[in-house]
Amino acid sequence: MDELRTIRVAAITRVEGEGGLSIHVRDGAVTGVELRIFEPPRLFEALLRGKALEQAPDITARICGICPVAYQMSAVHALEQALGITIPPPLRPLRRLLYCGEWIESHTLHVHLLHAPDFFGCASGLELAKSHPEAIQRGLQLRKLGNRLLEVLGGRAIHPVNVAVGGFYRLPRRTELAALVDDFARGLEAAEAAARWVAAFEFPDFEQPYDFVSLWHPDEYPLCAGSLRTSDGLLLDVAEFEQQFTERQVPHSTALQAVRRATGGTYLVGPLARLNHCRDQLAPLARALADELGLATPCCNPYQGIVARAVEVVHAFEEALGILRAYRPDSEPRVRYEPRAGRGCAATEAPRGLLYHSYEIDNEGLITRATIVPPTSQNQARIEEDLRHYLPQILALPDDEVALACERLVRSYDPCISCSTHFLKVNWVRQ
Amino acid sequence: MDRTDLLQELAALRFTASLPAAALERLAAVATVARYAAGARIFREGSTNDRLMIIRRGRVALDMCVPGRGEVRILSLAAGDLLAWSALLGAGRMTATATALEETEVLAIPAAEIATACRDPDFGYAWMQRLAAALAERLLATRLQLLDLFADAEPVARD
Amino acid sequence: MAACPRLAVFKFASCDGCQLSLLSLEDELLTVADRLDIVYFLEATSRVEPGPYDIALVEGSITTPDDLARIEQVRRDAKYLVTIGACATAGGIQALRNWGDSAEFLRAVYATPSYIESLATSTPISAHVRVDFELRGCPIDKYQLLEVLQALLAGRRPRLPAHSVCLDCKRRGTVCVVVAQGVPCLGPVTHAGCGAICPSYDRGCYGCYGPCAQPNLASLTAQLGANGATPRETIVQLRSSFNGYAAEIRAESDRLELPPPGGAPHG
Amino acid sequence: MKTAAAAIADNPWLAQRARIARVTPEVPGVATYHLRLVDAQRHAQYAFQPGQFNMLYLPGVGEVAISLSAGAEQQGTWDHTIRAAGSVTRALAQLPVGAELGLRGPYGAGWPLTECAGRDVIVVAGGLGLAPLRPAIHALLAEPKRWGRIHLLLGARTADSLLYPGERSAWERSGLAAQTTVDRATPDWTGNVGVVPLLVDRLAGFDPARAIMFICGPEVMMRYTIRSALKRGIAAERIWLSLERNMQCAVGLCGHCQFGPAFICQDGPVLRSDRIAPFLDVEGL
Amino acid sequence: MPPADSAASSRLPPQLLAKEDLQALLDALRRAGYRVVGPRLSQGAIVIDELTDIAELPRGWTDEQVAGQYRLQRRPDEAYFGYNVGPHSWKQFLFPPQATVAAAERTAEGWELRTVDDQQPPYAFLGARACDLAAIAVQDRTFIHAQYADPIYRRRRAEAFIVAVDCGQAASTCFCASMNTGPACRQGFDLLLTELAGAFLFEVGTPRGAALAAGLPLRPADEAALAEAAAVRQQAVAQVSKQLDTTDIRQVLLGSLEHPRWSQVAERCLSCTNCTMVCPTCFCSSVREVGDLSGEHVERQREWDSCFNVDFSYLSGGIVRNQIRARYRQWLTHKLASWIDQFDVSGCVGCGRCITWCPVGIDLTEEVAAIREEPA
Repeated sequence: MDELRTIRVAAITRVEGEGGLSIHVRDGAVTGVELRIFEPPRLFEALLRGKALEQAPDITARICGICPVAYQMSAVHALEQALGITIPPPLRPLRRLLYCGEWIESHTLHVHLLHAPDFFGCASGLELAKSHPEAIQRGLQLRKLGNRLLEVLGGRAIHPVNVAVGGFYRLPRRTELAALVDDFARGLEAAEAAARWVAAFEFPDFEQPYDFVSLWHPDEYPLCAGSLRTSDGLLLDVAEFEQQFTERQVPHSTALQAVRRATGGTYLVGPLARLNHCRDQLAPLARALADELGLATPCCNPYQGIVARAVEVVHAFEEALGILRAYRPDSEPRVRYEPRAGRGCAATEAPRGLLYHSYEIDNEGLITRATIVPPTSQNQARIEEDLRHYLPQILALPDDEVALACERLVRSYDPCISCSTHFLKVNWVRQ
Repeated sequence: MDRTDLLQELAALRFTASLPAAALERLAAVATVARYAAGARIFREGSTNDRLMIIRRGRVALDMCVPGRGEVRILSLAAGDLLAWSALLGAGRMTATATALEETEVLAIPAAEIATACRDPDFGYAWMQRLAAALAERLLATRLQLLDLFADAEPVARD
Repeated sequence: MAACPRLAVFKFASCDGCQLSLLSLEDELLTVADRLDIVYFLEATSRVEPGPYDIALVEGSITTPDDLARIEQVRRDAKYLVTIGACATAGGIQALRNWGDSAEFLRAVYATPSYIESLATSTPISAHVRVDFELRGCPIDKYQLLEVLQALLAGRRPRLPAHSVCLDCKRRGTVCVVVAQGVPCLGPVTHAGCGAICPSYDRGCYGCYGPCAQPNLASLTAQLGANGATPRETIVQLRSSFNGYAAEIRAESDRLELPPPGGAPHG
Repeated sequence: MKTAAAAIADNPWLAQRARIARVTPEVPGVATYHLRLVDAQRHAQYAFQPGQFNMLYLPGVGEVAISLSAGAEQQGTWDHTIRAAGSVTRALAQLPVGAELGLRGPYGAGWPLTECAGRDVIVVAGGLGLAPLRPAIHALLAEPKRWGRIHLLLGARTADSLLYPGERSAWERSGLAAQTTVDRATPDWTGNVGVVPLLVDRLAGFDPARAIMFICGPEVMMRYTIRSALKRGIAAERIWLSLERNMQCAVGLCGHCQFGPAFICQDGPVLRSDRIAPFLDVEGL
Repeated sequence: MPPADSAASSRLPPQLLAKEDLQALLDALRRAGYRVVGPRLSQGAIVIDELTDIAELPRGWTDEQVAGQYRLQRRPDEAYFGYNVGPHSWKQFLFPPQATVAAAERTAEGWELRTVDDQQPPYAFLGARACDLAAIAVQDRTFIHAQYADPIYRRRRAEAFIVAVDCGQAASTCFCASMNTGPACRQGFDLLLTELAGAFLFEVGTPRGAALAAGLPLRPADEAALAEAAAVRQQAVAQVSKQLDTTDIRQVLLGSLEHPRWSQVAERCLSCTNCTMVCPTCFCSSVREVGDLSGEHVERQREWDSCFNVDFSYLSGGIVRNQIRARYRQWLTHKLASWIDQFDVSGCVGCGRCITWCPVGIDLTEEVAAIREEPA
């Protein structure tokens, strides 16, 4: 007798918000997995047309409240390329510093409040705080430091105001950054402790032969710059992104899914991809910690993304401390430019992975075309594929346990859609 | 009441006090006193009435009939107030019902007499000025009532 | 209000930044969770309970047919409905579509627009249901959110000033960027609440908090024009922003007969 | 950090602890809060002029300026008659007897009782405006020989919002001539209908040349009461009114209660009409 | 009111302080326990902020001010004080923009109510101008009047040490002469500097000033120095071009409350509060109740507020001054007219800040002139 099961998760976007999941099972075999992202479309690429290029950092920040800096960074780098300008060298570390703030803020949120509860059977970080107050308090305080850095350098933590095409609106005063040093030194220690806590979690045994994609830079852990690196050994200029990767639309999602153009194959971006490709570029303490924690590379267990995130938090504190200590405001805050027609693209490493922006501007500096490929839409197809591989292991379980297990797997990617950050409603429909 | 007393009284009542002596004399000549017991109806809304009144003693309530709500009290009047001024207009149809709230005395003046007297420009001017002032006061009081002044009144309290 | 009031957080079209503000109350978060029973907050907890709710925080604007039904249910379930942020309060950045051809917008983004269910407009929550309190900002200020929650807990009206950003600039000692640097700034007509961040970073206010009480937009736009500002830099910015759909700004852009803010290049 | 006594003299921001000893419901939405200062000595030493106000403070909610409506000689407490209208007054209405609040005061200028000597005194009140006048009435009735006749003209929206009904009869027995009027009459109301200025228009039994008038009520009512009083021949210098503005500091430091040339908290709330009346007619001042 | 504390009779004869010894003055003040605040460059303007080194002064800079516009410019010389008043005033130190005035703590019985002591160390103001001194005197009347005093202001004011500087120039927005407050400093300072080409003319205004001066490397001023100082001061007098006719100004303004000019200025006025914020005498404030979530601990925080705010005139019946017209009129008539009723002095010292820092360049002297010209 045919047994038809449809597991439906009611609510995920191109960018961030609410998504759902549908699983179709026939005769004990998975016939379909749809990560359904129906976050209302907000049509940013269309809205950007006709806008002054200077507005792009502020507008694209609004794609995501959790990783606005990533959007601002990809936007300004792409637009600076289109304008043919280079920011003064002293500003590079400041942009990395801002990005460190966001990594800390975003990663610690996911690690402590959103993902860790899964390892303790808790509904939320707030509930976990009752049994593990020190760990959660430590996480909140780490996150607060990330937010403080964003506030000092960016004006505020969510949708910072200080990022400008060509640099910054105002450079921080030396005292403003120096005031953070002691707290960041303590934060670094706390971040190491947090990583040790996380590494001790029990991880389900599930590995996949991922095609990891991330930026790679010979001299630094990738944030704002680098070449595109894939697991099959390609090292490409970011300008080739659109030749190598393509977005396809599927009927069950308002988000577009990205695949390798040549093979149609899925790929994975994010902390695991970065760590696997760029372990050598980690700051010394972070790298030593990765060794100490026995984090194997390549690491192909998606559940261990949480450890990769925790190690990246340590890296972000370590790198931030170095920049905070060395900072001297001895540059103009930004490069002046005259608008000119051009096109430019850039990718930076959002907390959740590679974020690609490309723009065309006219000679008045108005945007005529914008393309934005966020990390979650790149991971979406890969997540569906993982679920297809994972489901056979658990199909014997009751429906609600299957749903929960799927949710946990989805959450481990830290997809930038609010529901999947902690909840996927799975609807089982027995046919 | 004899005419001298009436004259004195008219000179003391608020509505008529400011009229010139000659005008007061004309009024005194035609005014009569009417008395109403407490609760007595002086006139009814919609009825015609040919006498204008000035309250000399007591209190009078004005009510209007509102379908579905019955009689609603609009205003109360007291000594010195003008009453039934609609008598001067058109058919003298009353716009409210007047009831004596306590034992009440009015000076009643036939509207026709006033109309005749008003042909004398001196009397007419003095009379109309007085009447306009009284009606303006009445209108102002009505507006203040409309404002529902005391709805949220509080002495010094603010927060 | 109940001993431990039930708090729900809902999301419509938005970036999540405003509800994130609640989680960003690092020092107060656990206390908030003690004082309020968080029974629906998809971003933070797997606990999902149906209404009624004492307080519903609503983020995001209404952009899909499904949203229309959902917000009415939220209203029915909520004793106090508080909108958080510019999307929920004024339609958000996505309201720029309201001037454009939304079908064309969809075609610009999606290869197969027929897969997408979307309304032609992005509208604030108050255009659909009664709202008890509107918290401004893109994003909201977390301490203002705390004040709103505290006020509701205490049974009083939240105390949030409706004055211009200028006052906050001066309180923090920031020099006026308009006067000293000739930088266009929407501060004089923008609702306070952010703490006057932008001018302290040497840039003009770009209006995240929407219009202040009784904004004199006509005088400001005249002043921006007199200073030789081009529409690209200034006047259009008023509307092509997160609160462009706010009534006062719509009225002023209509008065100036500005071209539509979004849509085809070169408007 | 200073606590209690030493700081009071030199810090106007310091409130004293007070406790709600009793609550007397008055008319709908209005109650009199009988307050006792927690420090017994301070309670005994407290003194005020009729017409002055206190700042009542509910920590976490805020402060509100409320005129005293009776002194301790009445019931042993310092009384405030309050309508639950704003955040503070509504929160106050929720407090149980025995609850604590803060109190600063008394502040401002009160009714000029010394000016009443030998004069007919006409007290005109609208709505809750009777509350700040009540201590003045108490004072007047305590020494009837010092003054001429004492009239009270009281208006309210409805009969059941005429304040202090029982007490008014007692006042009348002590020689006060009271008249009341309402805006809206219920069927059982046989008294006057109409606004308070009409009562002033009709008032008999006083000598305009030597009468003095105290007015408290909504601003519009006061404006037209003054107009009627002037028409009746009472000189502007003998018409006093109690004004309300949004008082915050209560001691002339915060600027909130500016009104023309006056600070209502300090120069007022009781002001002489010749000084202030011209400004009452200016819209938006 | 404290009496003017520096009548000419108590002044010592003028002396000279070498330019390079300005640091000695700063050091002496700091040694005496003062937190020295004075002019510094920041955000495109000369603001007032903490000073630890004379090198932080905007030496060689000046400003150009017109209605609605302020621009820094280089001076041809290296003068330390060659500029006019900027966007800040000393008010921010004596009457801080934000302060906690009281606190409450819930106890078992009820509430512990207390005040909060101001912890600020004493200030020394370096570079106050004549109009600034006048403004401080005006605020003294507001905050330290007979019956009540603001504790924060009273303490800070009593402790503040004032080093004034005489103006050698004037901006187009200055009208101190009309208000009889400057440009020369006459009283209200502990020390007074007049910047000459090669030195500062150094004058002592109070015994406290004399005590501080005692440790400084001063030398007697010669006739040439005195003449040069007089010329410097005369140059400022000559440059004050703006005027405000104060004749019967109280009657003129309070008699023109329905003047059509109020509606005209309301079309331009943004009601943004900038004029009141930069005004060195505006003193309006509001108190906010700031509690923690538990409701156990509450602070009462006072913040600068403004009569231009809609909420400022809130009364339970509604907003009293619900139009920009009414709010502008309130500000101007209070400043120039009813201030006199309340404090026996004008609320305006002619510093011109409200003119420069109005984003749309509204000039109160023009408004007064227009009202005078056509009495309503």
